Amino acid sequence: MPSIRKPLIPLAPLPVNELGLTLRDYEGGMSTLCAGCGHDSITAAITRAFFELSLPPEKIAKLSGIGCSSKTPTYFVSGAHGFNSVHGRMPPIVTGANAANRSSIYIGISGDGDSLSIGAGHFVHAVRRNVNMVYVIENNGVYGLTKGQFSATADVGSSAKKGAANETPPIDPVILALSLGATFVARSFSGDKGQLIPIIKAAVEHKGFALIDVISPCIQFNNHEGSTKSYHYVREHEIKEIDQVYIPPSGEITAVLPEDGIVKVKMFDGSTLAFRTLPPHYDPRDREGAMHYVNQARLRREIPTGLLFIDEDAPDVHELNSTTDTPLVDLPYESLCPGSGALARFMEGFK
Amino acid sequence: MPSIRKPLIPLAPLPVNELGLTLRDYEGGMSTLCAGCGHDSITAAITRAFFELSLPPEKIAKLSGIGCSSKTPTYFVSGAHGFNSVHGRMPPIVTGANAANRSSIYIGISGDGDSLSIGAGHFVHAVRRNVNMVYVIENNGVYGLTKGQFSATADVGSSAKKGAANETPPIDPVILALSLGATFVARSFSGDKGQLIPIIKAAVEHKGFALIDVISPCIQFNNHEGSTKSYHYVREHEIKEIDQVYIPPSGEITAVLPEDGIVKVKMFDGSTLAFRTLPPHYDPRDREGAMHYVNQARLRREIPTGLLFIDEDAPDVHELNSTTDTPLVDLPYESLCPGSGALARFMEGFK
Amino acid sequence: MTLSDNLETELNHTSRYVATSGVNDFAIRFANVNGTGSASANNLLLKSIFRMGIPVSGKNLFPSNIQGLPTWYELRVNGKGHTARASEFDLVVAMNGQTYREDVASLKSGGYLLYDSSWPLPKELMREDVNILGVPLSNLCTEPFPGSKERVLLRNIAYAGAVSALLDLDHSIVSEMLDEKYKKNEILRSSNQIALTIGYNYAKENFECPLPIRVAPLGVNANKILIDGNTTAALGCVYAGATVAGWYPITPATSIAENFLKLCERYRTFEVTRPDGTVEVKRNFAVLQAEDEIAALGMVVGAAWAGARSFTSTSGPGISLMNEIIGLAYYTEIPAVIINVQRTGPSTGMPTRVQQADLMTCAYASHGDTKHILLFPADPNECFSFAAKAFDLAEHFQTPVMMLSDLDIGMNDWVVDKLEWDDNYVWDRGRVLNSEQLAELPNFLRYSDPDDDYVTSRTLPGKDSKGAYFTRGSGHDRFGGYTESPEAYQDVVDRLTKKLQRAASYVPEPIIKSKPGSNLGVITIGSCEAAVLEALEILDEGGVSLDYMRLRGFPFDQSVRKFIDDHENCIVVEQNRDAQLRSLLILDLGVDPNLLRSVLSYGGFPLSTKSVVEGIEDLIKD
Amino acid sequence: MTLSDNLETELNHTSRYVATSGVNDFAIRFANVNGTGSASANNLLLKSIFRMGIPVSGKNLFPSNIQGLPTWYELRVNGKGHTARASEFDLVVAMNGQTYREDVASLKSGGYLLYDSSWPLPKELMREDVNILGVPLSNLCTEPFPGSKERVLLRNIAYAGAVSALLDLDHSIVSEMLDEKYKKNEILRSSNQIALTIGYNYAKENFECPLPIRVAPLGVNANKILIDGNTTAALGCVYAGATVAGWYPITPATSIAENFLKLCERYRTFEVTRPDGTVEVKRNFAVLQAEDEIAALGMVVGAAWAGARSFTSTSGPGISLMNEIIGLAYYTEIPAVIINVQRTGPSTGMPTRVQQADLMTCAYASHGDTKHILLFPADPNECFSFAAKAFDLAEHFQTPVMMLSDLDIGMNDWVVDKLEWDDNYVWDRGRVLNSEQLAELPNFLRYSDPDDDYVTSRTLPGKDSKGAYFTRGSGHDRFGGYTESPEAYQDVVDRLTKKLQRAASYVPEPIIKSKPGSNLGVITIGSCEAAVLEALEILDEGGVSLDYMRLRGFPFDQSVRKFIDDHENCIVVEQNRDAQLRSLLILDLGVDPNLLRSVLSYGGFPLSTKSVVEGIEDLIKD
Ligand SMILES: Cc1ncc(C[n+]2csc(CCOP(=O)(O)OP(=O)(O)O)c2C)c(N)n1
Ligand SMILES: Cc1ncc(C[n+]2csc(CCOP(=O)(O)OP(=O)(O)O)c2C)c(N)n1
Ligand code: SF4
Ligand code: SF4
Ligand SMILES: [Mg+2]
Ligand SMILES: [Mg+2]
Repeated sequence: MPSIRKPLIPLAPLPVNELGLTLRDYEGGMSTLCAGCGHDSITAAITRAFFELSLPPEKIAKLSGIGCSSKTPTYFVSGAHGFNSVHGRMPPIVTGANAANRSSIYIGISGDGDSLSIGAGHFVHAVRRNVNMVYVIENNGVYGLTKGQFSATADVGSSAKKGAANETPPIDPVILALSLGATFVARSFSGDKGQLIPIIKAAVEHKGFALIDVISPCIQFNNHEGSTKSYHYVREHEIKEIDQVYIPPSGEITAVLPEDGIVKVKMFDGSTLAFRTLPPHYDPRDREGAMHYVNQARLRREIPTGLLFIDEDAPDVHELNSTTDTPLVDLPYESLCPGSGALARFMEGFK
Repeated sequence: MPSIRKPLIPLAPLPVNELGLTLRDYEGGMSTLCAGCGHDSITAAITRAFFELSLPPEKIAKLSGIGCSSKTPTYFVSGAHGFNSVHGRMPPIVTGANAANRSSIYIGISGDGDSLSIGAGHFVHAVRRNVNMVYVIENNGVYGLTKGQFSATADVGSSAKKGAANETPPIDPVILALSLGATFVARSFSGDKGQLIPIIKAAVEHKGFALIDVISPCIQFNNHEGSTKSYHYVREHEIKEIDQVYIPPSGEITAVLPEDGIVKVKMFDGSTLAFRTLPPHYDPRDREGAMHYVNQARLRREIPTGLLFIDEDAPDVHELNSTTDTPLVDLPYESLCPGSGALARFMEGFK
Repeated sequence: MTLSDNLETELNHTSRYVATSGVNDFAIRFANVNGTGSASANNLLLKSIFRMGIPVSGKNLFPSNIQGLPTWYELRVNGKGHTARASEFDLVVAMNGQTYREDVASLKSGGYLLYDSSWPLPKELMREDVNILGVPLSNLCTEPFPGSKERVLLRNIAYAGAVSALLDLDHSIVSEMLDEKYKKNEILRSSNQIALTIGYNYAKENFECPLPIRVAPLGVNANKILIDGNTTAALGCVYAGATVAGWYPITPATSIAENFLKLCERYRTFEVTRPDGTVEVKRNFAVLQAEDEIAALGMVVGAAWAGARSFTSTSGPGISLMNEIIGLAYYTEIPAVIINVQRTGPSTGMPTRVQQADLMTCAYASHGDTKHILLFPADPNECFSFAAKAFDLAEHFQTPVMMLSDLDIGMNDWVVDKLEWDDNYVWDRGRVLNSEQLAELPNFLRYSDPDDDYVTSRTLPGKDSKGAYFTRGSGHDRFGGYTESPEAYQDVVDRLTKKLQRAASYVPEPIIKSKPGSNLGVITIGSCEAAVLEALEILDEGGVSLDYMRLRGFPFDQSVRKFIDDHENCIVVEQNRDAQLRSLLILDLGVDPNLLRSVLSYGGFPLSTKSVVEGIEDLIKD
Repeated sequence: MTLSDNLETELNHTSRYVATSGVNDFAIRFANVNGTGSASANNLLLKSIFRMGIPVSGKNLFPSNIQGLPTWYELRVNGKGHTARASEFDLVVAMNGQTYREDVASLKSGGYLLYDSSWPLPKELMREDVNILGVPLSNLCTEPFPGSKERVLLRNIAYAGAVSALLDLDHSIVSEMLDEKYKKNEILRSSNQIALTIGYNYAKENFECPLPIRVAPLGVNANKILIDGNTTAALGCVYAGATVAGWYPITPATSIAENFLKLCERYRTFEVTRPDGTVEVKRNFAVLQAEDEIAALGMVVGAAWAGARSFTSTSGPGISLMNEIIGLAYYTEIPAVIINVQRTGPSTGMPTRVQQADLMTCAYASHGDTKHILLFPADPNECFSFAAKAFDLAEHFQTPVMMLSDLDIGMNDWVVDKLEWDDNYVWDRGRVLNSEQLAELPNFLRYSDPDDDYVTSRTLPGKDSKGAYFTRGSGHDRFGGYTESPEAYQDVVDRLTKKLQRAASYVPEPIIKSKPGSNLGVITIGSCEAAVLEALEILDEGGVSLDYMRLRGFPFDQSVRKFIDDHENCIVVEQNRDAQLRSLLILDLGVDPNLLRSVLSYGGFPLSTKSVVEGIEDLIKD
C-alpha cells in the first residue's frame, strides 16, 4: 500500500473479483518508503494484478531480502504469509519453501543490490534451477536503504547524487538471465502500470522462474540529473516496443490488439499471452534474438520494455526433481517413515 | 609438475629462456593428483607458457580456491608466491592483492565448482571489475575433491559415474563471461597443449580479466561413457575452429599462419595476437557474434575452442580506479600519512 | 593443585594402556597408498571379525586427496569391547614405501611386520625386535592377474588372505563375504576369491598359523551392526520424516546427504503412469544440492518456514558460512536441523581428520546475542536417534538444532547395537495452528501467548489467511509487528533466553557412571567415549577411581551441574585445543573454572586410550 | 550474596541520577519525523552549545528507514561533563504526531513542552505538571517560505531559533554557524537565517527568556572537537597508512569507508599530465566496494598478503559472513583489520540502534579453535588512535585484529579531545623480510624461528624468489609445507595459542580509577563509559564507593586479573543480553563466575546513567 492514506470509508461499493474480494483485500500495511519512491508503484501494480487474477491471499507467499525494495512485501496482501529474510538470500529461501509446498504462489521481491551483488550467486542458481516463482528486481541502480552507493546495475557515466560518476560496467539482469537460460524474462518501468500489471499476471502463470526487472527510480538518492535510473531518463529512453496482453484461461480477451505483429503464447494453466511487438519480426521465443535486441538498444541508450523472452516448455524445478504432486508439507508421516520392519531389513545389510 | 617422476639428472643441457632459466625453474612440487588428471596437463601448459614468456618467477602470484584444480598452483613455479585460499573466494583475494601490488602477474586457478557454484557471485564481479589477471577454470563438470557430485557445468544428460543423469541446465562460463562484458574469453582443452600454451601467453599479456575455460577431464569421477567432459567426448566434439599464435613484443613470429582468415590484435604491451579463424568471417572482437557462435555450436553438440573474444581497449581495474602506477605496497609511509599539521587543520572543521 | 595428590603413589607406570596382545586382543595397522583399493581388503577383514562375533573397530586415517598419498587403516580387536584407537600395533602390514619408517616404528616390540617380499626387505623396515613376515604379494599376483590395474587392487585382497590365515579368521566367512559383495559380477568374484586364496595359502604354507595374536569366535555381536554414523544420521532424518534437504558437498559430511538421497529413492518413491502410458517415478522428498552452504541453510529455513521437516549437513567451513542464517532462524524462531560432522580446523585445516572444535562456534553461532541447542552423539547408534530427536526439538522449540557428529563417528564403521524404531512414535511438530485452531482465536499473534517452554504458536504459509503474519529478521514485537522500541524488542529476546533454558531439560540426559566414594569426575563428549571408558578402567586397575559423565546435549541440565558439584574436581576430556566443552560448562552452568581441568587431544587422529590415561595421570600427578 | 549488603542502608533513594536541572544542566528531546531535515536544526544547537565551551552530547535515535518514521534527537548539556544519555527531559520539542504520547511522557515534572501551535494543542500532549510553550511554527513559516518542501525544512530551523532564545544561546554563534554552513549558497543561507530569526524573535516576544534551564558560556572546549567515531576511525586508517579498503555498505559502518575515500581523495591524490597534455588524477589508494562482506574481507586479506595495510568496516551481519575468512587469516597468519561498528542483533535486528553484542562472536570468530585480538574504543578519540593501533597489532602479530566500535560512538557527535598525531610515529610492519635479509638466510621457512612474541617472519609476493612460499588454509607445518601429521599440525596451532597470549600485553591497557578502600569494582567497556562514570559519582555521593576499570583490549592482560583479584566482587556493565564481556573475562582469565555480576542494557538506545545506577543498586541490595 503506497504511503498516501486512503479515505477510511469508501464512497461507493468496491468492485470484487472472482473470489468476491476487493482490491483492499490485496493491500498490505502502510508503506514507510519515501513518498514518490518507484517501489510503491510496483507494490500497487502487484496489488492490482493479484486482485485481477483472483489469487486466494493464503496461497500467496511473498518473500524478500533486505533493502527498501525488500520491505515492500509488507505493503501488499496482508492476508498472505511474508518473509523479509536477510540480504541477498531470498532465492534459496524461496527455493526451499517451494520445495516444501509447491501449491503456493511464490513472489520474491528484491533490489539490484540484493540480487546482483551479495545475492548474485543465488540469483544465478535460482534461474538455473527454474524455481517456480515470480522474481521482481526493483531496480534503481543504487543502494537505497544504505543511502546511495552505486549498485551493480548503475550505468557507466551515471552520476551519484554527490556527483561522482560510475565507471564500472553494469550487470544487466535481463542479459544475465537470458544467458543463463531463464525461461521468462521481462523488463518494465515502475511508472508504467499499464504494462507492468499484465506482465506480473503472466509471470504468475508462468511455470518456472519469471524474472521481471522493473526500473524503479529512487527519488531520494538516484533521481537527479545524470542518473540513468531517474524518472526523467527512463521516460525519455524507454521504448515500449514489446507490449502484451494477458488473456486468462477463460479466454475472454479484455483488450483488443491490432492484429499486426501479434504473437500468442499458451501458458501452462491454459491462459494465453498475446504480444504485440512493434518490430514486426520480434520473436519472444528466440533467446539470442532477445539478447541481441536488448544489447543493440543499450548501445542506442534505449531501454526496451515488455516481456522479452518466454519458454513455456522447459521443465521447472519440480519436473527436474520429479517431486510428487502433493505438497511435501501435506504428506502424512506414515508416507514418510518406512517403519520398524523396513529398518530391521535394512539392518541386515550391516551384519 | 605432473605426477610422473622425471629422471634426476637431465641427459642434455636444458634450453634456457631470456632470463637464463630452464623449464625446470618453472616447475613446482610433485603433483598429488590422480595420474591422468586433466589438471596436470594444464599445469604443464602453464609451466611451459611462463617459461617461454620468460616471466620472472618472483613476479608471478598464483592463487586458488579449494578443489583438485585449486591444488595445482603448488605444482608450478616454486619460485612464485602462492595462496591456496578458501572455496570460491579466490577472485576477491586476487582483487585485493592486485590492488596492493599491480606489478605482479596474477594467475588464479579455479574449478567449475569453485567458480560457478560457491564462487559464482565473486566470479561475476571480478569480470565486471576487469581485474587484471589470468583466470583459469579447470572445468571437469564435477566436484573432484569431494568425489563426484555434478557441478554447475555438467551438461544436461551427462551421467554421473554411478549412472544418474544430470537434469539441470549447465552454466557455460564462456557465455556467462561474455554476457558480463568480459574482455578476454577463451576456451581450450587440457589435452591440447598446442592450443593452450599460446592462449595462456596471450592471457598473461592481456590487460584486464582473461578467462580461460579449459575442459579438463576428471579421470576418477567423470571420464566414463555418458560424461560430456570425458577425454573421449571432448576429442570427438571439439572444434578448433579458432586458433591463434602469440607473437611477442619483439615481433618475432615463431609460427607461420596461412594468410587466409587472419586477425591480428595488438596487445597492451606491444605484443601481437594473430588468429587464424576457420570460419573466415569470425570476428574475435564481436561479443555478440562470439556468443552466437558458441551457442550455435552447443546446439550441434560441438565445443569450439580458441580465443573467442578479446577487447583490448576496455579500462582495467586500475584505470577504473585511477590507481597510481607505483604499486601501493611500495609507497613510503611519508606519502601516505598527511602528518600532524594536516590533522590540526582538519580538526578545525570540527570546532 | 587440589587433584588428589595422594593418589600418585598408587599409580603403576608400566604401559597399561597397551592392551596385552593375544587372543581377541590386538591391533593391526595397514599402511596403504590411497586410491589403490585397499579399503575393500581392510573392510573385508573388519567385517569378517565382526561376523565372528568379536568386538572390533576400524579407523580409516585417510588424506585429503583422491589418489597417491599415504593412508592408514587401523583395526583393533578386543574381546572386552574396548575399541578405541590403539596407538601401538601388534601387526603392521606395510604396503607404502613413503611411510615405512613411521609404520615400522608403530609396531610393538615382539610384533609382526608383513611386507611385500617380491622385492628385498627395504632397509627402512628393518627392526631387530619384531617378527618379519615376507609375502611376495606382487609376484604371487603376477600370473593370475595380468592387468596391472587389476593386480594393484588384488594384491590387497591377497594380503587380506594372508592376514586372515595368520589371525585364524574363519575362512568360510571371509570367502562368503566376497561372494556376497560380488554376487552381481562373476569375474570380480572369482578373481577376488583367487587373490584371497593365494594369500591365505601362502601364509598357511610359510608361517606358523595362527599367530599368538589371533581371533577366537565370540557370540557378542548378535544384536549388533557394523555401520558408520553418516548412514545412520541419514536414516534418522528419513525416519523423522524430513522431506527437504539442502546441502553442499564437504568432507566428512557429504555422505549424509548422499545417503539420505539413496534412502529416499528406496523408501519414498513411487511410480505413476502418465496419460500417454509412460511411467514416471515420483518422489516424496526433495534433495537440493545448493550452490553453497549459505544457500543450503537458506533452503532449509525456507522449507521449515513452509512447514517441512528439513535439514542440512556440513562441516566447519560450512558452519562459518551459515552463521548469518543461523541467527535469522534463531530470531525468527524457525526450526532448522544442522548436522555438523566435525573435522580438523581452523580454516580448511585437515579436512579428513577429526576434531571436536566447533562446540563454541555452534553454541553461540551468529552475531548478536544467540544460543543454540546442540546434540552430541557418541556413535552411529546415537546419530540415528539424535538425528530424529533433532527434528522434534527444532520444531518443538522453533529454533535451530545442531547435531555435532565428527569424522570418526561419521565415516568409520562402528560396532553398535542394532537401530530400533518405535512404530508408535509421534512426531512433535510443535505449536503449529491449523485452521480449526485459528478459527477459535480472535486473531493470530505470532510471538504472543507463550507456553511453559516459552514457545509461541506459529502458522504455515499456504494454509489460512487468518494465520498470515510477517516473518522478519529485523526487530519485532510479541505480535510479530516491526518494532524499534526497546521494551518491545527486549520482551521477545528475553523470552528466547528462557526458551533456550527450558531446552536443557529436553536434550538427552548425560550418561553417568559413578562408583561410590570417588571424588574425581571425568566429563567427556561424543567420540571420546570409548577411549575414556577404557582409560578409566585402566586407571581403576591402577587404583585411581574416577566417575564418568558423557554429555549428550546443550544447554546443560541441572544433572550436569549436580555431577560437578558432587565432585571435588572434574577433568574434561575433549578433542580440541581450546577446551571448548569446558568453556561451555563454565559459561552455561557458572562453574568455577578452577574446578574443571582439561585433557585435550587435537592432532586429528581419533582419540587413543593412551593419550587419555597419560593426560589424566599428568593432571593427578601435578 | 556477598555484595556488600551492609551498604544498602547508606543508599539515598531519591532520583539522584536525574541531574537537577538548571544552568548548564539539562536535557532536551527533539521528536521528529525522519527525512524532514531536522538533523541540521538539531545539529546547529549542539554545535552552538559546544562553541560556547559547554560540555554537551547529542544522541540521534533514528529508524531503519529513509523517510517518514519517528526519529529523536537527545541533547544533553552538563557543565560537569556528564554527557551520557539522559532518560528524562527538561524540554521536549514535539514535532511528530505519531509519538506525542511517549514524548510528553519523557518530560520531567515541571519541564517544558514546545509544540507547533499553528494548530490547537493535541490532547495527547496535555500534561498538567509541565509548562507548555506553543510556537506557531508552520504559520510563522507560511509567508516567508511559500514552497511546501522548503517550509518543512525551515520549520525546524525556526524551532532551533526559538530554543536558542529559550536557552540563552549566543545568537551570534548560532547565526555565524548558518553563515558558515551555507557560505556557498546565498539563497539557502538567507532563508535559514530568516527562519532562525523568526523562531528566535517569537520566543523572545512571547516567553520569559531565558528559561531556568539555560546555558552559560564556559571555556572547557578549547582543546576539544565535536566529531563522530566513524570519521575518526577513517582518519586513523589514513594516518596508519592503510592503502586498500574492501567494504560493503551496512549501517552503521558505511560512513567509515565513505570517509576513508573522501579523506584519501583529499590527502592521497595527485595530478599527472598525460602525453597528450590532459591531466589525470592518480590515487595512492584503492577503495573497493565489494559485492558482499565475504569479498570485502577477501580483498583485505589478499591485499595484506601482498603487503598493503588494508581494512574493512562492517557490522554484525557482515561479521557473520566473514567468519570463514577470519579463520583463514588467523591460521595463515595474515594481518587484517576489521572495524565492527556494532548494532542491535541478532539477525538484522534493529540496524540503527546500538548494542555491544558481538564480543563473543568476534573473540572466537570462525570454526575450529581460534581467538582474535579485539580493541574496544570508548569514544571518537580512541577510534582514531585504536584504528591506527589495529594495523600495528595486525602486522606485528600477523593476525586479524577487530576494533569493536558501536553505533553510538560511530554515528553520534561527541565532544572529545582534539586528535593528535606524533610525526615520529614509525609503523610496525612486523617481521617482513626484504631481499637483503633473505640473502643472509640459508633458506626461508615461513612458520619457523618464532620471536619472543611467537611471531615468525613472512615475505611478500612480487619481491624475491627466495622468499617464495605457499600460503594455505589447510594443514601446514612450521616450514609452510602441507601436512596431515598430528605433531606438525599441533606445533603450529600451539604457537598460535602462545602468540595470542602475548598480544594481551600489547593491547591498550585498561583505564582504572580506584579509590582507597573500595572492595567493589565496576568493569565496563566502550561507549558505556560516560554513563558508568556518572553513575559511580552518584553512587559515591550516596555513600557507595566503587572502583572502575574500563577494558580496552582483548586478550586481557594481567592488570585486568589483578583488578578483579583486588576486589571482593565486580560488577560488569555492558550493552548486551548475554553478559558477553563477563563471559570473556571468565574464559580468558579463568575468573570464578560468582565473582562477576552483571548490569545489562540491550534495548538499543545508548546507555543511560539511570539504568546503571539502578542496576548496581539492585545488585547491591540483593
Ligand atoms: C549482510 C548484510 N550486509 C549489508 C546490509 C546492509 N544493507 C541493507 S539494504 C542494502 C542494499 C540495498 O540495496 P538494494 O537491494 O538495491 O535495495 P534498495 O534499497 O535500493 O531498494 C544493504 C547493503 C545488510 N542488511 N546485510
Ligand atoms: C566452504 C566449503 N564448502 C565445501 C568445501 C568442500 N569442497 C572442497 S573442493 C569442493 C569442490 C571442488 O570442485 P571443483 O571446484 O570443480 O574442483 P575439482 O576438484 O573438480 O577440480 C568442495 C565442495 C570446502 N572446502 N569449503
Ligand atoms: S531511499 Fe530510494 S529506494 Fe528507498 S524508499 Fe526512498 S526513494 Fe525508495
Ligand atoms: S579426482 Fe578427478 S579432478 Fe581430482 S585429481 Fe583425480 S582426476 Fe583430477
Ligand atoms: Mg537498489
Ligand atoms: Mg570440477
